[in-house]
Amino acid sequence: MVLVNLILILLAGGVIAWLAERQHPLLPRWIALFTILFDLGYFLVYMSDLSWSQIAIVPNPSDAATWLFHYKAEWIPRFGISFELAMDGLSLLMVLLTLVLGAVAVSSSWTDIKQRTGFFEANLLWTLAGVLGVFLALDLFLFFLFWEVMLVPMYLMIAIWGHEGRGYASMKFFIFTQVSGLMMLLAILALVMLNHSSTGVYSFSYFDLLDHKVGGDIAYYLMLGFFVAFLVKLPGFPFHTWLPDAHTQAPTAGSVILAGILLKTGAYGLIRFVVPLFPNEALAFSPIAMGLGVAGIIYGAVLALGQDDFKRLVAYSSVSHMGFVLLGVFAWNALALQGAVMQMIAHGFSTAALFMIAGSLQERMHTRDMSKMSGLWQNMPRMGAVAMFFALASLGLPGLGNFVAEFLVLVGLFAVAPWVAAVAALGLIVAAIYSLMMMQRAFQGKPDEGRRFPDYGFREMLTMTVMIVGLIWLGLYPQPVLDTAQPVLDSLMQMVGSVTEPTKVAGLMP
Amino acid sequence: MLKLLPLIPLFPLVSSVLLMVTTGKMPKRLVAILGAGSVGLSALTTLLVGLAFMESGQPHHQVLWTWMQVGTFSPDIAFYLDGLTLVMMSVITGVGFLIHLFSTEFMEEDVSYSRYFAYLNMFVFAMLILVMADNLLLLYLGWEGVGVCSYLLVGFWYQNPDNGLAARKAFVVTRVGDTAMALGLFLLFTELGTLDIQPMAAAANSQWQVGDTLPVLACLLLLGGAVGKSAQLPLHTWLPDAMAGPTPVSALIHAATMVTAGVYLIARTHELFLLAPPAMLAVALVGLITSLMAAFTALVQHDIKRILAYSTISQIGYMFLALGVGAWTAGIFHLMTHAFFKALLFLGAGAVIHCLHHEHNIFKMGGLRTRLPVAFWSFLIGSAALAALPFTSGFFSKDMILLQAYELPGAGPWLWAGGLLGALLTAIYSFRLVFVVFFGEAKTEPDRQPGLRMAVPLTLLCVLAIIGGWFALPLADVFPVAGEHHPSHLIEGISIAIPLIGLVLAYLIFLSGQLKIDGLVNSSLGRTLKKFWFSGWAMDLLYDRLLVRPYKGLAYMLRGEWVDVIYNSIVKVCQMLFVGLSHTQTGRLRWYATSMVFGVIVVIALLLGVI
Amino acid sequence: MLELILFYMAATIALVSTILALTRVNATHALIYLILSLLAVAVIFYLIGAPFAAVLEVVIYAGAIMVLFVFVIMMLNLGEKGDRREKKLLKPQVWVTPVILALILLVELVLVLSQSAPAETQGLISSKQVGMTLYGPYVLAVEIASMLLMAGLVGAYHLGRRYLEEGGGS
Amino acid sequence: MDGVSIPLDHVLLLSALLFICGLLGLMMRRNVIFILISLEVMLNSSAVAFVAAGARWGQADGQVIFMLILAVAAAEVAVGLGLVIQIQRRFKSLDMDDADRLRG
Repeated sequence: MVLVNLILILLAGGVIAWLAERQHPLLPRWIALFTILFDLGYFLVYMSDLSWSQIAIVPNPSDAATWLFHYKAEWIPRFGISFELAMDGLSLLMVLLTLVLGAVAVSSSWTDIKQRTGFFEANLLWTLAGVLGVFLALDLFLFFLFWEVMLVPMYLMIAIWGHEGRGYASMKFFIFTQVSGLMMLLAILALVMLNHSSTGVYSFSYFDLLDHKVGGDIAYYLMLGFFVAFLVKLPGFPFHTWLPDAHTQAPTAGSVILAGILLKTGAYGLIRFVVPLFPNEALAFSPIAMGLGVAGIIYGAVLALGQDDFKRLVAYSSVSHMGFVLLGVFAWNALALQGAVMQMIAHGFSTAALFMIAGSLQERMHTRDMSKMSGLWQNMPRMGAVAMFFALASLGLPGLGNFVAEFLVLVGLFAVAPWVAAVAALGLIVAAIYSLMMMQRAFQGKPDEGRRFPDYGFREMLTMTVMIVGLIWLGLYPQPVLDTAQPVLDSLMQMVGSVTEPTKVAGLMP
Repeated sequence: MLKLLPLIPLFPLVSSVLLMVTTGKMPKRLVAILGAGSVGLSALTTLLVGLAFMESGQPHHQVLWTWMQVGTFSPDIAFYLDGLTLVMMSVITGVGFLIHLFSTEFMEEDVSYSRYFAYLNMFVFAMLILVMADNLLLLYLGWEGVGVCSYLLVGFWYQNPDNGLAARKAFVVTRVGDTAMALGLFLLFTELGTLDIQPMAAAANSQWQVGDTLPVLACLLLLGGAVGKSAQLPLHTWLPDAMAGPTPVSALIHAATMVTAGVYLIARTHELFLLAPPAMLAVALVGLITSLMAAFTALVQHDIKRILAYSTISQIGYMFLALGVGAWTAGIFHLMTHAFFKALLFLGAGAVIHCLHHEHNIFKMGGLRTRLPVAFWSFLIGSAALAALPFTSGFFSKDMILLQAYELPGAGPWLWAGGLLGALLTAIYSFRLVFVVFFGEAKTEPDRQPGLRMAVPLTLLCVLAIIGGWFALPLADVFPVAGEHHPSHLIEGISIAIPLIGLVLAYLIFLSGQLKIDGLVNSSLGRTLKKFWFSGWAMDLLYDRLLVRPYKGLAYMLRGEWVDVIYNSIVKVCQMLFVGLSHTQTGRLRWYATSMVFGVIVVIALLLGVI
Repeated sequence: MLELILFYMAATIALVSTILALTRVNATHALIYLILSLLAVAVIFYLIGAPFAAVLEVVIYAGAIMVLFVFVIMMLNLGEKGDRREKKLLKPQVWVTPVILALILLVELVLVLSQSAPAETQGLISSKQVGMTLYGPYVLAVEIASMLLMAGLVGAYHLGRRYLEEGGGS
Repeated sequence: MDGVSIPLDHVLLLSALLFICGLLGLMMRRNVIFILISLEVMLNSSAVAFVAAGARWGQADGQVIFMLILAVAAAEVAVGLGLVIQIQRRFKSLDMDDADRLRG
């Protein structure tokens, strides 16, 4: 019931925030913040009952009792659809990330939303609820439902409170996600039908579907259906083009949630569904997936350098970073998988912070165009220092979370496909180029003496401090995170262990 | 006492964080005390730890915590102390402290005083981590950390975009090397299963034979990292530009410590390199070629700091040469003496620049011998050591390198000869600097004299630059013992004579003017060569044309996102279909009726076909 | 035999008068031909054994519905001008496509018809039978038809009322 | 009166011919009154087919459907003529091509 409450609290908070706008336009943001923090507190209280030994149990994917939390209620029994939520180490990390970044997102749009504040916060909370649902749902029908639930409020956030080109951006975002979501729905339905024809019962349950794996050519196409949906969300090359537009036009909180959390649902889906449900097919597909990952890393980095728009630059850097996740998942290696999980979390922090900086600049200067900025450090040293920190995090400075992630991915990948790893490592160089270029263009150079902007205040510094401390912690002592994810990944490795004999990966070896 | 080891990097870290958090609100006096004092404390602690280490004689290993552990991959945050580490730590904290002290006066008038010390302390911290690291991953942390601090300090005066460019160049070029090194780390971990340096060396010795391909590959990748950080060919182009930073920074980072990290890395992993003779040869050749190229370039530069920068590249080339021929101790020895005299030279240059309205061009200086005596004596002693005049510290270390290079079977004499040419050039350009700047007629008047906080470090470094050659380094347990060498007196004599010849040549050309080289210089070949050398052998141009511009062009070309063309064309097709189909909606009843009839005909025809 | 002759005559009249009705310029003339066609169809109904249908055809179709047409045409008061205009619209090029299509359709229909086994109409179906069927299995259809008529009534009233309120035709 | 002698095919053929006449009228005429007349012809022709089919099987269903067709025709004419009046008022013409507001 904990898991259901986690989602319900956010949904209810959204409704209350919406209604509260009538009392006072500034009330909703307090309600939103309170709701998220309450949700976080509620979750932590329940989590504190868990011991490390409990977390360390390798969850058996087909035995719900080995999961940390599990909740199941009948929904549409005729078609085997149930309201089934469960949590293991991976989803635990994702839920924590969602709630923390949710609070950060509320803080990041503290002042810049002036119209229809109640509805805005409501959409924000509903998106978070949808994301939580995605991270927790283990019924494929329910998963798809939440997949859509998180999409619509996000669309509204971009379409209503976005910047100048919001119509195009929000529509593009919606269509990309929707079309890919439909492919996933088709794949889900086909999977259930195949399962029905072999076992005689309809079931959308993850556990049932895991037990009866589909084989043959059809499985490959089903895998592709899932893969495309998650790749679009990730976003992976060449389905990333919605991201720069959506990010650029979204309000700050929207960007934070989009970059920090929503993208992770794609990565989560890959780990949770694509690989366990279709291990053989995913393995056969992994050279292509790795190719897409590397292409994303390099392509995103090259395009990031070419941008004038601060937010677009950060958006392309996201494309580049998420390429590492794709590599990590498809490297079929425990180290690389851990790296992918780390990257999901670290990237959530670093990119969210960069988007917040972009938002602050937009709020102060009313432009995101870096050719109109120069020497902002002079006026806003605190913001400059914070930006420098996150730029360094984004280029993978050792000691910060992103480095741990990228290093683990690459070191794991190197054992499998050294040449792919070598090309992907070029991403480290090009990341340095665009990150530093961003700092140069916005914060360094000749300051414009005529204009003065307020530096970061207490609220902003507090939010940023949370993220900075988080990244340093991830960079220097990532062990708790690794330990939490380890059992899940172990079980994943066991699951695919039967198919990853060295001979099959031989094509990738030198 | 050895347990105090973690305190050494902790002092500068704490100081740096404090300075960052207070964001310039601290009074300058306190900043100076905190900034320089923390490094001073580190130096003292190093002394204590060093004494304790000398007593025990055993390498000391200290684990703080496990950094991350995934399967067998479990690097620790752990320190390793042996003779090599101790030498490096002493140089970093000792020279570092002197330079911090110098900076407190040099940077007095800067508005970002506390930011400067925050960065500088952070650098000391990162550098200490680099040398103290027990495993290559932690070393990599320090490695990148010093790179970032170097970036921040080169671009310290960020208002000038040129400084920003230099800083970015420094970071990106070294990052190229770093990435090669990261690949080396991947390879080593994949093959040997650990990144802890000592077990790794043991594993390498048991798994690999001399002459195997893998160690060569791994060593070449590590060498890639080393040439990046240590500004060797082909990644040396960032160092001259990095002189855009404050002069004490150049002294600390770009002369004494960070740029020698590559030397340290190779020395630290020497057991791997011993398994890979081709890689060793590559190290030696890179060192020699770099050293000669940089020396030629230094001959024709105008900017006082650029001359010193090229000289640094050249001297590190010597260290690489030493490592390449297996003269590990000599290489580290030269690293240390170089740290002393090059820091001295840079600080001397800093003093000159400081007192001369930030003038960098040596041909606008002159006659400063009497006007800035402290700077003059620093420069004189520093140049003497740099040129390896007998009985200075540089003489001992360079002599050792050249002799051991000569001993190398096969290519030895050639390497030695190249080294001698380099030594000659070194003597010429270093005394060219001294003669042009401090002798002759005055062109610019100094507006002040260096104060006490500048003079004291200079004096101390002068002393070190002279007596540094008599230090005995505790490296015997670290490196394999070099064979006894018995150089002939002729070889030794030539080694001593060459710098003196260079000194005399420089005197004749630049001071007395008795040796006329105008004709040579002004000939078309001379001019071309001068231009070529002045541009640093046109390497910048080459990279600009070959890499920078194509990459920028690519980014600019792609910025419009060509992938979107695919999706836009889908949209276009839909729109075309829409427009086309909307034409069928004529609003005419007859047209609709006719189309319906047509449809009925088709349907019936189909049915008939089926029936 | 007589029935057969009568049938072919009636069929010919129905066809010819329909064609004439559809090619007239004057609406009133067309209506007269249409009524003639309907009457001929009524004869056919009678001949194939559906006297009740024949009666309804005469009374409701030819009687009520056609009268409605006539009223409206009179109300619109089209006159000579309308005829001239109508004539212009019947140009040959308007004919070509529809005629071709219609011919193809006809061929198809004939093909379809030719595929069914030959059969003949049989026996008389009394009005009682019709009534029993109508209010037996088809009672629901009757209800629906009544609703349809109601809707038609309301619709016609609505459309016509606005016309009357606004002061009649041109 | 024994209707045995009339072949069903011929009645159906008549129905088809009438239907096609109606269709031609629909396709060729622009005058809305003639369009309505064409519709009547088509409805009538289908009624013929129904009645004939009913007669073929000796069932009353054909005539029942005929009556339903009558009802439809009546309703259609009522509304259709109402529309004719509106069209005349609005466009001052009975030409359907003038009422092409539905054009895409």
